Amino acid sequence: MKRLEFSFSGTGGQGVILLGVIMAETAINEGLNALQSQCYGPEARGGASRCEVIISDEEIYFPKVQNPNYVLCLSQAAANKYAVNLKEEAVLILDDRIELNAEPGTSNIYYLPILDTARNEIGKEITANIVSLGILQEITKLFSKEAMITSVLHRVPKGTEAINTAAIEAGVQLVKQWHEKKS
Amino acid sequence: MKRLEFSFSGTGGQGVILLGVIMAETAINEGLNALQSQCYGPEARGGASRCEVIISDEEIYFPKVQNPNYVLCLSQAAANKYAVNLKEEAVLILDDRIELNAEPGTSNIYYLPILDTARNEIGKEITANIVSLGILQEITKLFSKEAMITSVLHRVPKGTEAINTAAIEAGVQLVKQWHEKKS
Amino acid sequence: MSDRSQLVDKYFRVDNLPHIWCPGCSHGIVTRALTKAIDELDLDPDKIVIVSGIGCSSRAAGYLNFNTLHTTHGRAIAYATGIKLANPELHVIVITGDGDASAIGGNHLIHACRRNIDLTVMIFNNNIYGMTGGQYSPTTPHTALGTTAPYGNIDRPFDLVRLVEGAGATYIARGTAYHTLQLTGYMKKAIAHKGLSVVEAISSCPTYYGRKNRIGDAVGMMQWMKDTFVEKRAYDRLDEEKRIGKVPFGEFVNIQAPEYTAVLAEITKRVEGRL
Amino acid sequence: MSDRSQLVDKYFRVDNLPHIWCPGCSHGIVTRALTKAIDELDLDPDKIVIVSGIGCSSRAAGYLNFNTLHTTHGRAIAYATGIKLANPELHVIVITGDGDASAIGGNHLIHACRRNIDLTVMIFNNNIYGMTGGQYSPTTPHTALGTTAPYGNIDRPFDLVRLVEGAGATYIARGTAYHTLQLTGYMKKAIAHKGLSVVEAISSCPTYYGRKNRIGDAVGMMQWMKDTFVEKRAYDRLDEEKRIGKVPFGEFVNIQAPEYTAVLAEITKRVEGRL
Amino acid sequence: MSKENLVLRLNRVSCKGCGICVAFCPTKVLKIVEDNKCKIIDLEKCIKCGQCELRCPDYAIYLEEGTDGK
Amino acid sequence: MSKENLVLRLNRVSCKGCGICVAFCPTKVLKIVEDNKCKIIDLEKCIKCGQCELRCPDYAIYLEEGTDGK
Amino acid sequence: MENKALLMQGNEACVRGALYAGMKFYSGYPITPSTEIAELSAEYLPTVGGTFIQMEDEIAGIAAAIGASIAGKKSMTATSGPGFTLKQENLGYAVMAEIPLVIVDVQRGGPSTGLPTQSAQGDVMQAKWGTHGDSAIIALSPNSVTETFYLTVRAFNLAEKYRTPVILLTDEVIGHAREKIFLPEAGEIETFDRLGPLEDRPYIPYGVEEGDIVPRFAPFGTGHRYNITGLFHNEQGFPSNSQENAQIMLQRIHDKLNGEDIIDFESLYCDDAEYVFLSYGSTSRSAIAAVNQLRKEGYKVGLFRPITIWPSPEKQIKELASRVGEICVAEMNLGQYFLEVQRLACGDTKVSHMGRANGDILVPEEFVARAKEYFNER
Amino acid sequence: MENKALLMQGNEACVRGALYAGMKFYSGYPITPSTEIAELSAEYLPTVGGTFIQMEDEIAGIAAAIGASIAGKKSMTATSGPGFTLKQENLGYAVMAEIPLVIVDVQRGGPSTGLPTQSAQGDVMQAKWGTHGDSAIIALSPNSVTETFYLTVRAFNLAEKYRTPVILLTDEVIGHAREKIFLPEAGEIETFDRLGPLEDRPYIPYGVEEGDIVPRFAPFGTGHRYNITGLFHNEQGFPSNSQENAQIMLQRIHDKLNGEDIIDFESLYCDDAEYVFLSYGSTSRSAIAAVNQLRKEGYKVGLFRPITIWPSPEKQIKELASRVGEICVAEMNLGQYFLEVQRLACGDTKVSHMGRANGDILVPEEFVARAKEYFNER
Ligand SMILES: Cc1ncc(C[n+]2csc(CCOP(=O)(O)OP(=O)(O)O)c2C)c(N)n1
Ligand SMILES: Cc1ncc(C[n+]2csc(CCOP(=O)(O)OP(=O)(O)O)c2C)c(N)n1
Ligand code: SF4
Ligand code: SF4
Ligand code: SF4
Ligand code: SF4
Ligand code: SF4
Ligand code: SF4
Ligand SMILES: [Mg+2]
Ligand SMILES: [Mg+2]
Repeated sequence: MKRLEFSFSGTGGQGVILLGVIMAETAINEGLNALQSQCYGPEARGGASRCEVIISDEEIYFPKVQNPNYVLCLSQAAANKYAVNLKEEAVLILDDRIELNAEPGTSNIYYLPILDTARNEIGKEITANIVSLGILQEITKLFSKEAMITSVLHRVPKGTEAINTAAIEAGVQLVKQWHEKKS
Repeated sequence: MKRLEFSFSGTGGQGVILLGVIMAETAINEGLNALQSQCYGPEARGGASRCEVIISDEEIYFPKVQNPNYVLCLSQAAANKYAVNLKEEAVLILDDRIELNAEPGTSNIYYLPILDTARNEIGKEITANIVSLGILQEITKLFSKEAMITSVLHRVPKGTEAINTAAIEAGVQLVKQWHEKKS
Repeated sequence: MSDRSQLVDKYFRVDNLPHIWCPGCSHGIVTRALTKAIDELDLDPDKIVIVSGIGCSSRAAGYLNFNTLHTTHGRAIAYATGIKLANPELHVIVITGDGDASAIGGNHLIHACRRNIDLTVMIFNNNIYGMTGGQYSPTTPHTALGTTAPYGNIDRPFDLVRLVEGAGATYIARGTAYHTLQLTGYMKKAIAHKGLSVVEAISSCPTYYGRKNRIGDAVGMMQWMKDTFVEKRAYDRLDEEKRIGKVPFGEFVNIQAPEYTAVLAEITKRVEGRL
Repeated sequence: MSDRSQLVDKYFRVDNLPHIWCPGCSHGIVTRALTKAIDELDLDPDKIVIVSGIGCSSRAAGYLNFNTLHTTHGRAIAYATGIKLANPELHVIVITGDGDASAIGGNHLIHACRRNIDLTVMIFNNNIYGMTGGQYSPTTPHTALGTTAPYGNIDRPFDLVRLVEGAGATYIARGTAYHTLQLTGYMKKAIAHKGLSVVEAISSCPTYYGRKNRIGDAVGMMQWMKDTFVEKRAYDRLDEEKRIGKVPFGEFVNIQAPEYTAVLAEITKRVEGRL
Repeated sequence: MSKENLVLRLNRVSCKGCGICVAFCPTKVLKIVEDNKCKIIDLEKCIKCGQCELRCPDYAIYLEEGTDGK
Repeated sequence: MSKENLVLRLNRVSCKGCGICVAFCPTKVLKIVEDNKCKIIDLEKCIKCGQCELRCPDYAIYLEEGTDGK
Repeated sequence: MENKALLMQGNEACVRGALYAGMKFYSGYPITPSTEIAELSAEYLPTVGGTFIQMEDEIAGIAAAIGASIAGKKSMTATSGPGFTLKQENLGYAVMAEIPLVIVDVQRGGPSTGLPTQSAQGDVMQAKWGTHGDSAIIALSPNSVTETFYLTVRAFNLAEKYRTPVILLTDEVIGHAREKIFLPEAGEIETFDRLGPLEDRPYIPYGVEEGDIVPRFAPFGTGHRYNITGLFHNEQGFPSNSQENAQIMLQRIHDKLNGEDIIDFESLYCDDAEYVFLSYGSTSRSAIAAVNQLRKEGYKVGLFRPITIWPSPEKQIKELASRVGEICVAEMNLGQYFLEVQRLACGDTKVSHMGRANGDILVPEEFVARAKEYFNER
Repeated sequence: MENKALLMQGNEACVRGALYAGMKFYSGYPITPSTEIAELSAEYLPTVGGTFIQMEDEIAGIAAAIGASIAGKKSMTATSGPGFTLKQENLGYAVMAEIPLVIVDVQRGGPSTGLPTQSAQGDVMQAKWGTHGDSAIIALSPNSVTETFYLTVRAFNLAEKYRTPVILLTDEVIGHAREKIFLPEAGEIETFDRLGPLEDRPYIPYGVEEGDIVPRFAPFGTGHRYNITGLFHNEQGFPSNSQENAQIMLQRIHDKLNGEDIIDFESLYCDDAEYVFLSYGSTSRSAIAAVNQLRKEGYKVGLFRPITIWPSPEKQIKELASRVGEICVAEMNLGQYFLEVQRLACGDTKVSHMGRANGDILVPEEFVARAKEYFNER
């Protein structure tokens, strides 16, 4: 498996960092290499926050994401900043409240009701990151749903297993529905 | 005039530094070059204190005294430390209370009642440094007594002119008496 | 028509807004209270200098439309001392956090108090290091949680009012972001005071303090201020028992003593031209 | 037969004597008083650590026959904090000067007080920087002369007792080199106290303070202590007027509060082996 | 300054939705709505006390002299 | 420890001649002499109060158990 | 600790390494991007009977750590640029008084408050020259999470073995990245404890036995009452103004860092390389990526990576300079280690620099372009 | 000041130079052997309407001085080793925020508390590298009382002209020696005042006009309300995380110190010398004595003395290296400027070192012996 780069962004409280950590951890559990990092900045207080993941079956040397293969944005501010200058093959996943203000560079775009699903279907907006994980699972098919769930349960508080599992499932479904709608 | 090196030492309160400063200042007033410095150290609190003067009509480069031509010690501790390893031609001037515990290296030694003169004749022990200045004047004949007095009066508090002038004179006399005794 | 209030338009660098503070961070409230105090005193903005250190609170400097100096962590008061001495006609106001003022900057704080130099020190006390993500500060209550106090804070906190009193400050008040009007009042008196004045402005960091310590979010923290802080005179009237869990706010010290730059000016007048 | 008293033989490194202090410097008196206090408490010298900073006073460490640490200027208390935390069974005594403790070291002083960590801080206060030759210190009286205060000191001095009280010290006393017996008594109580104790020992620097300020030589300065310092209870009984020019000495604070290393030990016990 | 001439203004761009104004408005004029920002929901009730302005960390809500085009 | 057994000792090598012991000896036992150091000049008067020992900055004067060979 | 692959942040690996090496004391003051080291020390230390304390500032942070080391505990403090600067005075004290200690500097953008959340390698020269006087220091620079773990262990070992402060000079990229790591079992890698006094002779705190160069250490409270000072001191630890003594003492402190086991480096394809990148820390990862790619394309490039930054691998760099066409020093600063390499290359080969100090990490493409330029112009 | 020969101490000459240059503010903390600078500033400043303040520590000392400079006063602070270390964080701030300031370091024996009353040249590298991040600095080193006066004036001039802190790096020997000096009349030598904002355009605190490299300075309180920060900032002085901006800003701060008038040096008999001593500060006086003697004896020796230590006189040293048989760097340390000279010589000539760090000044005899050895072995 050649190097894959991911960029996850949103606002401070949306848990995109945990999303990246779980993604990387899943990769490692699956015997791959992974590197997760994030952009810090005073703007993190309220502004856009971004997390990067690199996954590869080779050694990962260069530790930064330059040309992400998958870009997921959960907030408008994040999209304004990070959903630009993507490479043509990149897959862009956006919460459906977001309006793109600039050409993203790719046309592989998913508009999915991530926040709504988390809030209304799962009942907790903070599960948006886990919903996203389900989405990524279904889109990338890098790891099995089970592998993802195992990693998630390892990182989330006891007692939240059910809703987190549901969140993953919901994410998977969002992608399926999107594909259905498209096809 | 070639480079002449002086070493003046005593205990903290004896004013050997002022002695050096006045010596250097006289040299400068007389158109020569001079450099004065002192050894600092925690021992200065109570222990031996030393002041160095270099006088020359050429530029003074190396700023330290290595082989003093004239060595004056006002206290036993000072003599123990500084009246040793002198060069043969050096002139050593000691308060007469001092007993040499080691070979000084020179045999040109003056034992003079400097402190006694200051205390009893001038009436103030702290004038020992000015008495010493008179001694140096008479021994070295580098500068005139008047030049020395001018420099002294420039550095001492108003109102002490008379006793300081007397101190210089007393120093001159000590040397004269010593020579008389010797001859 | 701007979409800012007149006060904000007048004293803030509106181009730099929105500020970087988190939603509900009280630092914004306290900063506004300060501009209000300055406005009511009708001071010449060109003669106002704001000096801050490093911290979320210290970022206030960049938003205020005066002569503003954002220095190094803990050293604002020392910089301010130089400015005031160099030009005593300036109103020098220090904006600092609990960490900036009382942890790394504690020494400069007490020495400014000792000297009674005419600076106004506004401590935005949110009981935590906000900027670096929630480590306990010298004002974090004993047993409270912080990222470096995972088992509860071992330290006893400073009572900043007592500290600066012991060090010699001549005007001392404590206000809160909830009791905004009173806070503005103390700030006014502090700025007008000749000598070293300290206003401890109880602020809040919902992001790193409130949630972790189950006091709640922005609203919860304001509610906590409302519930916890009692005006000094009222507090003094409470019985011992009812005081538990309450903290007084108000004016604690307001005395006159020779001010540093004034004493210095006198001596300078005495010796000027002497050499 | 040695030519030192038993006390000196027992607690001093006699090979290093005579010490470097000037004739009549009170630091020697205060240092002896400390050994007397230790002797009366009958402590194991192997378990005593003396930590000092830099200054004439801080040179005391080198003369005392314990575990002695001569650190950097102002930082003795911070070093001492590490030692005490690493081995709470040690008696850690800090010897520091007025400059070392309250100028450059002021921050560590107040924070140790805040934490109430079990250290004993002995401040040899001679109201001047002796080691560097007589510059004014944070305890030099207003208008007194120093080499950096040629026109009289502009600064207001700290009242060290009030400062450390404001910072939270739980045992505070002031003694003088003249009132040696009482001083030893405070030192004993301070060392025995569990928590942060401060003894301000009024010392003297005849070389750089006494003469310059026309208080006199060694004897004059002892006389000044005798005349100026009044036992606290006696002082409290004086009328306002008679207090002028007098300074109280005695015990100012002696309270119990949770001690830092004890609190820490409890938490450690609670979580040890958890991970 | 008479309260008559005061108008309540809300700059929703600046609002970060902290909810402080909502919580401490004595007459429940305000609400945090779907977009996580404050909204004036019952202007009639506003007594122009200014509490919201005093405590808005983002200077998003304030009273201003003028007439409101509501 | 009874005062009977105490002897006053002076180590003149250590003495720096500060004069403190002299000034505060209640019975004028001591004096600074020519060499600028302390000397016991009137031992008879000594009441063995120990004031000198307490305040000698150089630990040069002290009381010790023993008999004095004076 | 189980021996399975973990995802771990660089700063956490540092704390885990410290605990592995026997750290029992941490004192510091928070600063981005090192703060996680404090936070995790606060969490872990009490669980192993150790002590964490947050001090009032960085100066107190290092002072307390030195104090704890004197009382016998393996100690660490961590910081970043501004805090590293504040620690320098007492770092010099630890050098002078020969106190084992580990200081971590997670570098961020400077000078001054600079770019607190971005990465840099701007404290490389400061690590060596930051304190006044002729100090002597060891500094190690990891380029991955795993290496952060191992170099932290090594830092403790060297500190204890040579009675000296050791700097772990990492950076924001490595400190904050999460990567795969396998932690070693207890006992799997060596840890070193300082040598105590010999029983059969009197303890001379700063004396060394024939053939030794490092004095033995008796922690305070163990019955050897001696003096420690930052003044020049004699073998007994007492202040001395003797110039002869000063000469011997300071020279020994410098000489002990000639220890053969101190130098560590990685050499990649250097054997037959014509063009060599010299790079360390996070930047070296871009270099490795580039070198691998260039080799695939047939270019004779290599990478020399000092792991022990100070003392610098003088011999190796000189040897390299004697036989390659160019050494390009790549670092996230305006030219620091570059100067050292220039000095060592001594005109034997061209030494060039590639770097910047604006928070922007060097990318492999830049390395590739640089090397190709060399080969094209040849 | 009357124009006659005076006997003056180096530290006093520094204060007199500062006053000549227009110093109006001094804040510091006493430390041997720099204390006389504070003491004399305390005495003189109020007599010229200036301000002296003794702060609570060295950190506050430099901070207050920067504050005063921001408020428009020419400011100075003085210290020695340990204090110099403590000042480094705020020294970096002054570099970053571009605040004119003179910092005097009267060097003493280090590391740590070291040998407080003895001389050394151990802070030479620290002067350049003591603060974190890629800082840029000017440091000047006088070798006599007279030169102390003139270089202090020059330090103020350069500080104001380039909006930067300037270090006067002197040492105990020069600081404490009293020598003959003739003070210049007022107006006899140039003094430079910082340039204020241009009247005809809006003030951009960190913007430079076409062709300029130093931004103009509006003191606080003069009606230009702007922001100063130690974070990377844009032209308006506001914090900026932009990497492009950071690049431009920091590069300009470094580039401005390429000013032609910054480098200063003395070259003695270097024209035809085969063997050259490179020495500065007090040590160079021994070198001059030795070189004069050696020349009398017919040896082709020379002395190169950097007066501007940092930035180093690169061009001149390189040129020298290209034509002499050996450069012997003589300094009171274990080899600091030596490294810089080695680097610059770039293998063109042998660079050797002569030095120690035990308080013992190098004597002319040592220089003579060293040179003769060279000529004998040739
Ligand atoms: C010398 C130095 N040490 C540490 C830091 C990191 N730091 C920045 S702000 C801060 C604490 C801020 O806390 P506080 O002053 O209470 O302000 P708040 O963010 O809570 O408003 C710290 C530790 C720094 N910038 N510089
Ligand atoms: C960092 C640092 N700053 C300054 C000094 C110089 N210095 C040494 S001791 C001292 C003051 C000592 O005064 P104090 O603590 O009152 O002790 P005293 O000598 O009066 O007993 C100073 C300023 C130093 N050694 N280190
Ligand atoms: S971290 Fe805390 S103090 Fe900082 S802006 Fe956010 S809420 Fe305010
Ligand atoms: S200088 Fe003062 S404090 Fe220092 S030893 Fe002398 S008398 Fe004592
Ligand atoms: S002015 Fe008063 S009543 Fe009106 S919205 Fe604000 S808080 Fe509510
Ligand atoms: S207080 Fe201000 S920021 Fe908070 S919800 Fe109300 S208007 Fe919005
Ligand atoms: S013991 Fe008392 S009486 Fe005797 S000499 Fe000493 S002070 Fe005087
Ligand atoms: S007190 Fe001690 S040092 Fe002073 S004179 Fe008496 S014996 Fe001598
Ligand atoms: Mg805070
Ligand atoms: Mg003192």
